[in-house]
Amino acid sequence: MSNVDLSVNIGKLKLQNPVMLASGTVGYGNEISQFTDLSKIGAIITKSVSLKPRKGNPPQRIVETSSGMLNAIGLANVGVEQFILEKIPFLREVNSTLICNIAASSIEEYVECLKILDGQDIIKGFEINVSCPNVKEGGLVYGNDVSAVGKITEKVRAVTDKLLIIKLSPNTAHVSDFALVAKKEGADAVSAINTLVGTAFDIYTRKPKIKNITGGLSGPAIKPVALAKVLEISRKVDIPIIGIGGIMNWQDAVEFMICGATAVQIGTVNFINPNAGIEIIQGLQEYCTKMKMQSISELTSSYNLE
Amino acid sequence: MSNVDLSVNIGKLKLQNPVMLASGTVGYGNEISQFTDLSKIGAIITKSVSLKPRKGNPPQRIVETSSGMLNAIGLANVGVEQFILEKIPFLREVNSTLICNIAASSIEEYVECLKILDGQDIIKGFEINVSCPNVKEGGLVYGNDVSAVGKITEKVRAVTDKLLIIKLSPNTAHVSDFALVAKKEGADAVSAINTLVGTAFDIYTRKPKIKNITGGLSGPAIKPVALAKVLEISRKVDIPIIGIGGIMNWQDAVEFMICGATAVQIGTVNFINPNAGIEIIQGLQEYCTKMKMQSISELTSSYNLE
Amino acid sequence: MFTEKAVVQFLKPIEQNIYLLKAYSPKISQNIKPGQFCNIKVSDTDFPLLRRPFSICEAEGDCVSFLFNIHGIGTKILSGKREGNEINILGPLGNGFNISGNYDQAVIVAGGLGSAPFPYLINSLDSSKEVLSYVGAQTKTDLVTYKLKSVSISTDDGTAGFKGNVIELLEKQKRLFVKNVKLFGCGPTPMLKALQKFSAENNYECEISTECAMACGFGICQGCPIESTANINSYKLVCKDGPVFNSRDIVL
Amino acid sequence: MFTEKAVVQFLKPIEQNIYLLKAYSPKISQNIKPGQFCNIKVSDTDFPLLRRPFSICEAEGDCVSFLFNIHGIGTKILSGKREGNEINILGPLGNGFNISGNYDQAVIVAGGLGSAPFPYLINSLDSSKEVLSYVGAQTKTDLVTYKLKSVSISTDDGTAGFKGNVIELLEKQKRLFVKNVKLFGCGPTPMLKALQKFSAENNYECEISTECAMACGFGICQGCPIESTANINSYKLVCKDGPVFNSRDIVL
Ligand SMILES: Cc1cc2nc3c(=O)[nH]c(=O)nc-3n(C[C@H](O)[C@H](O)[C@H](O)COP(=O)(O)OP(=O)(O)OC[C@H]3O[C@@H](n4cnc5c(N)ncnc54)[C@H](O)[C@@H]3O)c2cc1C
Ligand SMILES: Cc1cc2nc3c(=O)[nH]c(=O)nc-3n(C[C@H](O)[C@H](O)[C@H](O)COP(=O)(O)OP(=O)(O)OC[C@H]3O[C@@H](n4cnc5c(N)ncnc54)[C@H](O)[C@@H]3O)c2cc1C
Ligand SMILES: Cc1cc2nc3c(=O)[nH]c(=O)nc-3n(C[C@H](O)[C@H](O)[C@H](O)COP(=O)(O)O)c2cc1C
Ligand SMILES: Cc1cc2nc3c(=O)[nH]c(=O)nc-3n(C[C@H](O)[C@H](O)[C@H](O)COP(=O)(O)O)c2cc1C
Ligand code: FES
Ligand code: FES
Repeated sequence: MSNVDLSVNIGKLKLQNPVMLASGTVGYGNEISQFTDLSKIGAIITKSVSLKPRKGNPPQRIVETSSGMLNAIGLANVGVEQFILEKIPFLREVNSTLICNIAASSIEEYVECLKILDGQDIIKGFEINVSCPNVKEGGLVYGNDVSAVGKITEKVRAVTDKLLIIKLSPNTAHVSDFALVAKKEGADAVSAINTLVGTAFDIYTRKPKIKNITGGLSGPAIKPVALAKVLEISRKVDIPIIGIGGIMNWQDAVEFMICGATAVQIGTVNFINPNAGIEIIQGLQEYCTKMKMQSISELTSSYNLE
Repeated sequence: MSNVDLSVNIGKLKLQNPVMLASGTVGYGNEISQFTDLSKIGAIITKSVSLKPRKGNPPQRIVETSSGMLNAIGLANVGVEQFILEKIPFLREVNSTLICNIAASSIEEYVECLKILDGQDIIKGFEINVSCPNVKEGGLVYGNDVSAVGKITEKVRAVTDKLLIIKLSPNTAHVSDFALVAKKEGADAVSAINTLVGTAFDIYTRKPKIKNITGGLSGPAIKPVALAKVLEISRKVDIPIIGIGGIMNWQDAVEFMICGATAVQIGTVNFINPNAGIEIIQGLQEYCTKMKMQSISELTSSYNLE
Repeated sequence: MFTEKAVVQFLKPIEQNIYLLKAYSPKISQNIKPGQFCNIKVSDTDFPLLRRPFSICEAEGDCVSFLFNIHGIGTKILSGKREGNEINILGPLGNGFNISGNYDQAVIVAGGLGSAPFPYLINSLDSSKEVLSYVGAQTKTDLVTYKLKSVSISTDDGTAGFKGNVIELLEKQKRLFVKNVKLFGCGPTPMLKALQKFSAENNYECEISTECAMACGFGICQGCPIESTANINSYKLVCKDGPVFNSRDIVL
Repeated sequence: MFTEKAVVQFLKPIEQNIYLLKAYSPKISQNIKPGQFCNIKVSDTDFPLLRRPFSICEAEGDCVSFLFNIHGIGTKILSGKREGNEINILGPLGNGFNISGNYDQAVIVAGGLGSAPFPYLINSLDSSKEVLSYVGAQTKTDLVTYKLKSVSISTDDGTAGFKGNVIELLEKQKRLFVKNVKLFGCGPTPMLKALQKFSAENNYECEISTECAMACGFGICQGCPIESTANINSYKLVCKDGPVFNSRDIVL
């Protein structure tokens, strides 16, 4: 055993390590727990939960692209009530830090969801999804509008003292403007990035390959874009950043931390290697040992731009 | 020989086929002409030319990513004067349709360049690069600002009657706003997309892999994003679109045309297969024959969204 | 469910363009049931990114076999594997066929590569059950009858067997079916739809194995919804609740 | 310049981790000169996306050979090629060594895999010229002396030959050099810098082969700039104006 300190602090929450499983790529923990030891993961972010159950988009929902994939799940989820009844009991057993991701079609709905969930002691924080590209209402309509993101942050901040993370969209010109307003309105951290809007068409039927027409692009294809967004926020705004986008291995995780991330989330890779989180944590540990670092938090924003 | 009509019209310019070679990926034609028959290509777009010569960015300028590459060439070019003296004579010999791409750091510089070049009969049109992510002045500063793009379009339109194409940046929330203003101010067409801002870091030195820190992402990784931008413009603005981004083969070209492109440009693929343009033209011809199309222009915006 | 690095034992073409791949994968082999599937990573790079789902075709001792054709890049890469190469297999996945129960006759209905799951199914049935196999394809060269029993054939173009689709063939032959027959179907969606209708009209027990694009294969991405008859307010997942469903339970 | 689908004749390790790949590529073989290079597509998918540049190591009859080590994913895939596999080669690229001229002694200076271009160079020299080879590496197992002549060795850690770097070794041995010697260098940039200084101080003719990241390899992407001494207002391109330069002409 090495004695590198892998723990990181995001706002008032201390995580045992900086590797989280991203919203929508880990369900509510039960299936993936057959492949990986969730108690060793930094944190689990739930699939976006909304006030009422959502059926989600009709098939086809996913399509592979070069080193990436498009998805338009459409925030299919069981709704807050069922979430509490059916999903929380298992997540309690898992003994991992739980962060609940919230999606909504109106500011009121965000607030309502948070009020219902805030009393759940197992939920250690909230990630507010203002950036889903795959639903008509809410989602990107908010994610592209600085004042809407400010308003949402302000209102949800008022109803919870728990860790509050705003999940930012990459489909904007200046992601740092959104990070800045989130900080101003009291968010503890931002996560970046959600998926990029993309599409794919069948050249014989001329129909979109995804029923929703467009979907969100994730996976290694988007890593350079995600890294640039994290670096932009890091250089302009003083707020903890959770880096997301195309992380496949520990090297990618290190790259995000160097560019400014305090912690990272892994998404698409879970589909391919459901034990990736644990492998990344091991890799980070070995890297820190090799680089003679006491604590992994030294990595954050340690970029050398000369 | 089949009798499919591959020709397309962009504004008042008729191209023998819809396949163009993208700016910055074909130099000024001489090197690539050893691998491919440029006279058979729809059009060649020159590397961005600026008023004065530019040395470009110091090395390292490029780095490979998953199914993509980052570049930060920094608009290295010989300047308009040398361009006319040294490059135009060869381009004249090639007997291909020539479109000159212009980059500048101020509106005056765009206008100045166009004035100098407009008299060159071999130049059949101009593509205005308002979207280069790799230079400090001009480039994205304009590309992200709807009113600046409107102003530039207005001013350059005033000095040329030739085909005027505005090349749009994908690094914005709503690319169609930019297409709309370009149309309003008299552009004949828009091309979409230029590269996405991205970066990559060395995890041992913690330095950016590209000296310029960020670069522009191109190649198949960005195809889904580029397609979605073309589709967005096509659904919202009535202007000819030239589709660009990650096209590797004729199937990709067809996909762009279905999503709204009148013609396409190929960039990164030229580095890997310098004869790709000709192969794509052949593929388009066979596709049209198979699909019993008289004219390839039937493909444009033929998407079936039900 | 496991991920297992499996060593390829052999890859051989069993028909023009159709391959059988056998790999050493003891954990999966010992736990997998007919109708379940595996999600295979065909390369160890980011390209192609996602795993590819394949039905279990045979599970013998410590080895599993898959039957596939070249469809796109993933199956092309897979078809280039040689003895000794490694592939990463994730499985067993999904719910397989319910082979126990009170029926005397098992009727296999397969379209094209839909034959893939049936060698293992047939092998797993208790010997008292009679097996009849109906295999359809567009044309003769697409027929896959590998290790099926009592095979009747149909082709759309009439190049082999009955001219027409496999459900039309079933219709003509249903006089051979005993009362407590059970149908097991796998193939393209239009075939499955017709089979669903056929079994409903004749009141036959019928299980069908469905297909759709998948990312994870085990329930975490929600990428594989299928409409269920029981609840119109939520989808079932092909990978987790299927791929085999009772034909009454889903809307195709 | 051509693109040629070349069939691999063999791939063999010549040292631990160092491979020689020979491919049938008649057009390129018959047109390539020592010091030129080829840009090789190691897979026929989008991954890895770009070609990989390799110096010509030997050109015999209709075949070309390349010497390489496993660096990252591209060279790893290349090292998995077998007889009969196809690779796509683009070449000949760049300017090679100027081997004609009035010198009596050719001194090869190679660091690590910098030895790659020299078998072909040595083979192409007219026989009147004496050849001395100086090969350096960090440690013994990194030394590459394949088909070099009159080899002297240095290692940084002293595990073989002179302990120190190869330029320090040159310095000690320069008494062996005739007056109209010509140096040919290839290796890591720090070595080339030291060689540049050494040849300037001693007023030796010296050509060096440089390396940098490349996209196209033939002058269309502007991805491979190198500072020249002649004109500070523009860069030269490693792929087109190099990779071999007179050591006086560039700033490393
Ligand atoms: C439960 C299940 C069992 C299957 N069993 C078999 C089998 O035993 N033998 C066999 O040959 N095929 C089987 N398939 C289909 C097989 O998964 C596809 O043929 C394969 O994924 C195609 O991959 P590709 O890279 O060659 O094609 P591409 O077209 O390049 O694939 C691109 C993407 O589309 C997906 N895709 C393409 N076609 C299908 C399809 N028909 N079903 C699901 N995803 C698809 C791929 O997974 C990939 O993400 C099964 C599919 C499922 C869902
Ligand atoms: C003119 C020239 C001649 C060369 N000759 C040889 C040779 O004979 N034998 C040999 O083993 N190597 C040679 N190299 C280096 C060789 O090109 C790299 O080792 C190879 O590209 C690494 O690819 P990879 O995918 O294994 O590594 P990765 O690190 O995965 O490659 C990632 C990217 O970086 C680029 N890259 C990485 N290292 C280098 C490098 N040192 N130089 C240029 N690009 C690099 C790759 O081309 C690729 O785009 C030469 C390079 C040049 C420019
Ligand atoms: C299938 C799928 C479903 C997703 N669902 C959600 C979601 O419900 N809420 C959310 O905030 N992000 C969602 N995301 C986005 C991911 O959390 C993550 O931001 C994105 O995939 C980029 O990371 P990656 O490249 O590692 O996958 C989803 C992503 C995928 C691929
Ligand atoms: C090396 C390189 C240099 C480029 N230089 C220019 C340029 O000078 N002007 C310009 O408008 N676009 C430039 N581009 C952008 C391309 O024209 C094109 O928009 C982009 O690469 C996306 O297409 P692709 O994915 O087919 O490469 C450059 C792209 C690359 C890769
Ligand atoms: S494929 Fe991921 S949930 Fe079914
Ligand atoms: S590598 Fe493209 S110009 Fe040199």
